[in-house]
Amino acid sequence: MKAEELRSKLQELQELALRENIDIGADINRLADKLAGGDETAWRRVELARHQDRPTALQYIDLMSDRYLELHGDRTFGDDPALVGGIATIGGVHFTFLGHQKGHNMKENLHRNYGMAHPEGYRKALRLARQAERFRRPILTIIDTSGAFPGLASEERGIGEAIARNLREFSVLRTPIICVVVGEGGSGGALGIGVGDRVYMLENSVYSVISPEGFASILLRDAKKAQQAAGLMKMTAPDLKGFGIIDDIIPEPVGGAQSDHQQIAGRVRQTVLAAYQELARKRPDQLLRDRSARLLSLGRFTEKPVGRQSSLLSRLFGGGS
Amino acid sequence: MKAEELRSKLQELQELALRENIDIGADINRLADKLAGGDETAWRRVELARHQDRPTALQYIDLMSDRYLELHGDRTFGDDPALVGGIATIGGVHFTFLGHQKGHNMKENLHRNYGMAHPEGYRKALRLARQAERFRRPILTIIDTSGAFPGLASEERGIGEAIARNLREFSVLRTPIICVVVGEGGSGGALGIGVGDRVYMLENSVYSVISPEGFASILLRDAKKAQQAAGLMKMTAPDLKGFGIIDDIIPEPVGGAQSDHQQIAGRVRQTVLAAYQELARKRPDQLLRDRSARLLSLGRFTEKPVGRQSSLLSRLFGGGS
Amino acid sequence: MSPGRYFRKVLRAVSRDKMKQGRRALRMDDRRYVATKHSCPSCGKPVDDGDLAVNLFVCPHCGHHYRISALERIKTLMDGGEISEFSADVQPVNPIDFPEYTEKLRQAQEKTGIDEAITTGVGRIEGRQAAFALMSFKFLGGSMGSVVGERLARAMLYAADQAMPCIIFTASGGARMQEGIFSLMQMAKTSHTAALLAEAGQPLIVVLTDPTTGGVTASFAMLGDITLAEPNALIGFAGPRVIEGTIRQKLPAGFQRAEFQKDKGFVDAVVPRSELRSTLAYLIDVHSRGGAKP
Amino acid sequence: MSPGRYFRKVLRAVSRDKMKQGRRALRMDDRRYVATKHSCPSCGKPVDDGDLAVNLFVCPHCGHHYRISALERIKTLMDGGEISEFSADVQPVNPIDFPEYTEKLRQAQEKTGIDEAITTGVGRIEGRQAAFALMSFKFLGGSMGSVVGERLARAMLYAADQAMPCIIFTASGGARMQEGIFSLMQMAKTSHTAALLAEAGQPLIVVLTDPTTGGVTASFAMLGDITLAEPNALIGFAGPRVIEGTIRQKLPAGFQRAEFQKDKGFVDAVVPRSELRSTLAYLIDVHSRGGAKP
Ligand SMILES: [Zn+2]
Ligand SMILES: [Zn+2]
Repeated sequence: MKAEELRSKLQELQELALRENIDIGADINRLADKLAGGDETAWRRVELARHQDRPTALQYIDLMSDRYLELHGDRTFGDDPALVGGIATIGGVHFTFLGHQKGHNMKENLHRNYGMAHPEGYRKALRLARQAERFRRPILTIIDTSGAFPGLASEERGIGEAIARNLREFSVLRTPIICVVVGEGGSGGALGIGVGDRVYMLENSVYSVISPEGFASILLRDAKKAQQAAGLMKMTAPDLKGFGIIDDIIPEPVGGAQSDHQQIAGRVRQTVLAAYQELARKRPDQLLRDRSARLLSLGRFTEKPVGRQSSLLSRLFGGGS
Repeated sequence: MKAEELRSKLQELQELALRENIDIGADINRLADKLAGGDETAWRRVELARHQDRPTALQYIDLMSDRYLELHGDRTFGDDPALVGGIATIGGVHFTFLGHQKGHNMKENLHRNYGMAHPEGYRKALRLARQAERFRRPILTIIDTSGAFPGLASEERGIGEAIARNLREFSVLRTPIICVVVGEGGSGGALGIGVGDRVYMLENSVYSVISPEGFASILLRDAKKAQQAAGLMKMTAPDLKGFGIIDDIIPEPVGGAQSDHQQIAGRVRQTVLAAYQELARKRPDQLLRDRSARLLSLGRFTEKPVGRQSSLLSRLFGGGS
Repeated sequence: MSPGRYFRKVLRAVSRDKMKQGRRALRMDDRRYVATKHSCPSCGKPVDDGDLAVNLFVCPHCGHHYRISALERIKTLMDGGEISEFSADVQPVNPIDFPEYTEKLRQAQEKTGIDEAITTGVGRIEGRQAAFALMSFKFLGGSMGSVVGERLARAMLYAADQAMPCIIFTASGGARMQEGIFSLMQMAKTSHTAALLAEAGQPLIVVLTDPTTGGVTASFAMLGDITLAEPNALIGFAGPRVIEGTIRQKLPAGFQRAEFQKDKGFVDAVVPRSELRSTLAYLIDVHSRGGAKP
Repeated sequence: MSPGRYFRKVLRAVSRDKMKQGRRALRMDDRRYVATKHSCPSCGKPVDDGDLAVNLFVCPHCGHHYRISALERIKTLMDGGEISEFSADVQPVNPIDFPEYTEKLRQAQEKTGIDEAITTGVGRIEGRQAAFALMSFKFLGGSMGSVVGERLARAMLYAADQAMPCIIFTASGGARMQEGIFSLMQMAKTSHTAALLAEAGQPLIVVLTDPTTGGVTASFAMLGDITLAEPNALIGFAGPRVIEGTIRQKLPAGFQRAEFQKDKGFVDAVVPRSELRSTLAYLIDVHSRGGAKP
């Protein structure tokens, strides 16, 4: 009850700040988190991440770039509207962009299959990523999917193979790769364009091995316990930052990214360009070595005789996670 | 009439030679050619090249190799039974083999689509060829198709793109490629696994830009003039040897390859191993330079001011064709 | 694809070749366009020949993109309406002694006012330089023989050597059958030079125009790093009639058209003629100096 | 794929690691196989437990390939029925503090007699050496968590460093969800080591066994240079029930089975267990010493 009251006050404050154009969004969101507590916070973010007014991949590209050209097709089977790609010039830098594309309404979502890609989407992504490598363009990926499409055709054409090949190839592409989770980072479908040198999450985005609903139905044996699952899964941006899986969190405007497309696109643009400046300074071998270290360090386990947590990384590069 | 009589005499001679196991096949065939004259010779060879008892690709592999393993699939869409591939150990050398696969009867041909491949066949070939390059296996291709399949699905999945990509990639693969036209070498469908360092034709095989029937219907405006077309097109092994397009002709047993599978497979094996020994001595850069020269030299034209036939090749490598 | 350094020698040799290639400025003789009227082949409405040229050979009523020759393409696409042509000396012979081929070539040259099914040279779009290869369907159906292959090969190698993109406009019914096996082999030759261009780090940009079929589709036409197409262009390996012969039924509407090929994954973008200059200029920019500089 | 030379450092480091990895001989305790009978889960006919082990865990009546654990695989596949195990010290923790996960792990270890869903080591087949990674479906559904990822990564890097093939037998329901985002990230980690193995010129040979689904299918399982499958093995990304939930109808018979996946282009060959040793031995031979010597 008390939480409910506080939240309504916060809502008023947010609206006021929005009207007066005062940027207190991140603070308000943090405050809201504290008031809400674990599961509820996580679930609120799941809902925001899925908000149908959030900017989509192509909107980000349009808002961020001076000019862009969408490129189509996997050169084998088809063109997947759920996973878009092309060339975008952002701050004078030519990027190859890739992104899951959702719609804002039923009609768009039917065309975009709710951002759930088929194998040809991932194969288009790989084609364009290799092209980027060949012409030394950095790659920007915009992640926003509940997962790869789990349908008949998707399986028949090897959705597993398509994602797997991307994971392998992106891990050794000789060009900087910057990934931004802008909404839902769902499972292998998200990771299929999610291997890179820098990974960012928007403040209210989520990233997880399975949807909270799927998690609930399998591990909690009750699909309706999704809210509880969201908390247990540790899928919010602060969770992943804490785990060392992502590099940083991009704060959203008051109320969430949907409330000010221009502003959030500007912040993403700034983050991406800053990351690119950093990565562009590295020689390709160094870039790959660092990416390799990042990937080899993923995972938490123990090595019994030594009695401490350890990973390949610590022995390889002298670092540790 | 006189030709008819002579031919029947020749037939008797051939059968005798076969019974007595005397190898006079090549001589008899040459004699038959001389007696028959242009068009008729060419057409006789078209018929022999299409003979349904000729050994198929997998039969050649089986007869030539100590052990082999067929490998399936393009890792994208499907497995094409009309274009087979795998690993074969021939004379102690591990080859990657590729070949158009026809059947000997209606049932087999339905399964094999009469050796007319779909895009996934060419994509399987490219996958295996790249694997060969990675593991430094030489490649042996066995060409035997009237052409790529001209159907709806084949077009939808980009048969043109599939062949084109093979032409480009095979032209720069860092491993020796040996091609043998064993029956029909039909159009782009044949060429799709026909770019290599050595190209051989069996004595009674043919190789052409289009089938004689297609040629007749388009250029002679009468599909029934296929026999005449076969002569005009200059599609026999001696024609192509004369043009400098192929390296050598592998003589067939008396009556044609179908009359002694063991013998013709032995000759192909011998030719392939000898070619491999030669190519294996070249450093990869030399191999590629020679293949490049071969490809750049294809074509006949004039350069007016100089008043002589010329090609890129002559200016590039000091050679000429 | 890693052919190593062997291709350097190829490029150096072509570079030498360039010195004596006898380049010449090539532009269309505008006098052929007199103000007569005809019916648009798509919508049937009356169109003025003079207006058509001004309108990029696009029907002002229905947007139908007319098939145009290399000369018309040069006029409507290139800065100054001209290119500096090379390989003009490369001329056809009759390699398999095909009956009447020589005569047929002479007639085609007379009728069309161009010398072969392809025209190559260096030109500029919005100030950006590239090597161009422009096919003309009206010259023996845009068929690919030895001259088409050699000119294409030289254009790609020139672009590789001079570090500029190569932009090809396709329009072809397929192989030049009168050149027999030599016409088939041009597929291998042009695909190989596409590999050499890639090795040199320069982009191949292909613009598919109506119609592009046969051996051209199964070689360089499908090897673009970027593949554009004009609206409604027919693009396929087997022609529609051949396929109908195979399947014994009519093809669905739109089959093998540019928009269909985009859906099937083989075309990056369908670009109307009015946006071609701007799109190509952007693509040349994007691929200049090996990519990004902040 | 050309990651350059950066991976040398990785390999050198792993090589050092190998020295202290505490390898141990691992073989199955045969005493568990007492001569009791059960009904074959496929044909229902009575099968003797002892006979089954001798018959490679294939039903003598119907040819049904039983799901087997790493220990049973070692017994039936490897020379001497043993491998020299490495990475045994790598043990699971509870990275996202998931309720009861630690307890669940302990129970699984007790129940199955193996310590994790994967077992790795060096072994021989017909005298040929390779690095092996063998998954056990009965250990928490063969789910991939941090330990599975790390052991796989080390096996592949070891093979790369020691110049031998890496052979993986898959069997998994997918990600170890109790490890949250860490389980997802094992897909990236293992796919990356597959790239490093490829860079080192050593083959990855994958044998898909029943069932292989989820994150394992969307990573190393589909990255074999050679991909074999046991007859009738279920292989897919989404499980059958998930797909049925999506399409709201029953799946066709044979969907996602090994033979289906071969037809769809994702499996090189379906190999019965009785031919596995001979086939793998040939494949190790073929890929030895960087290929052909006349
Ligand atoms: Zn019109
Ligand atoms: Zn049974």
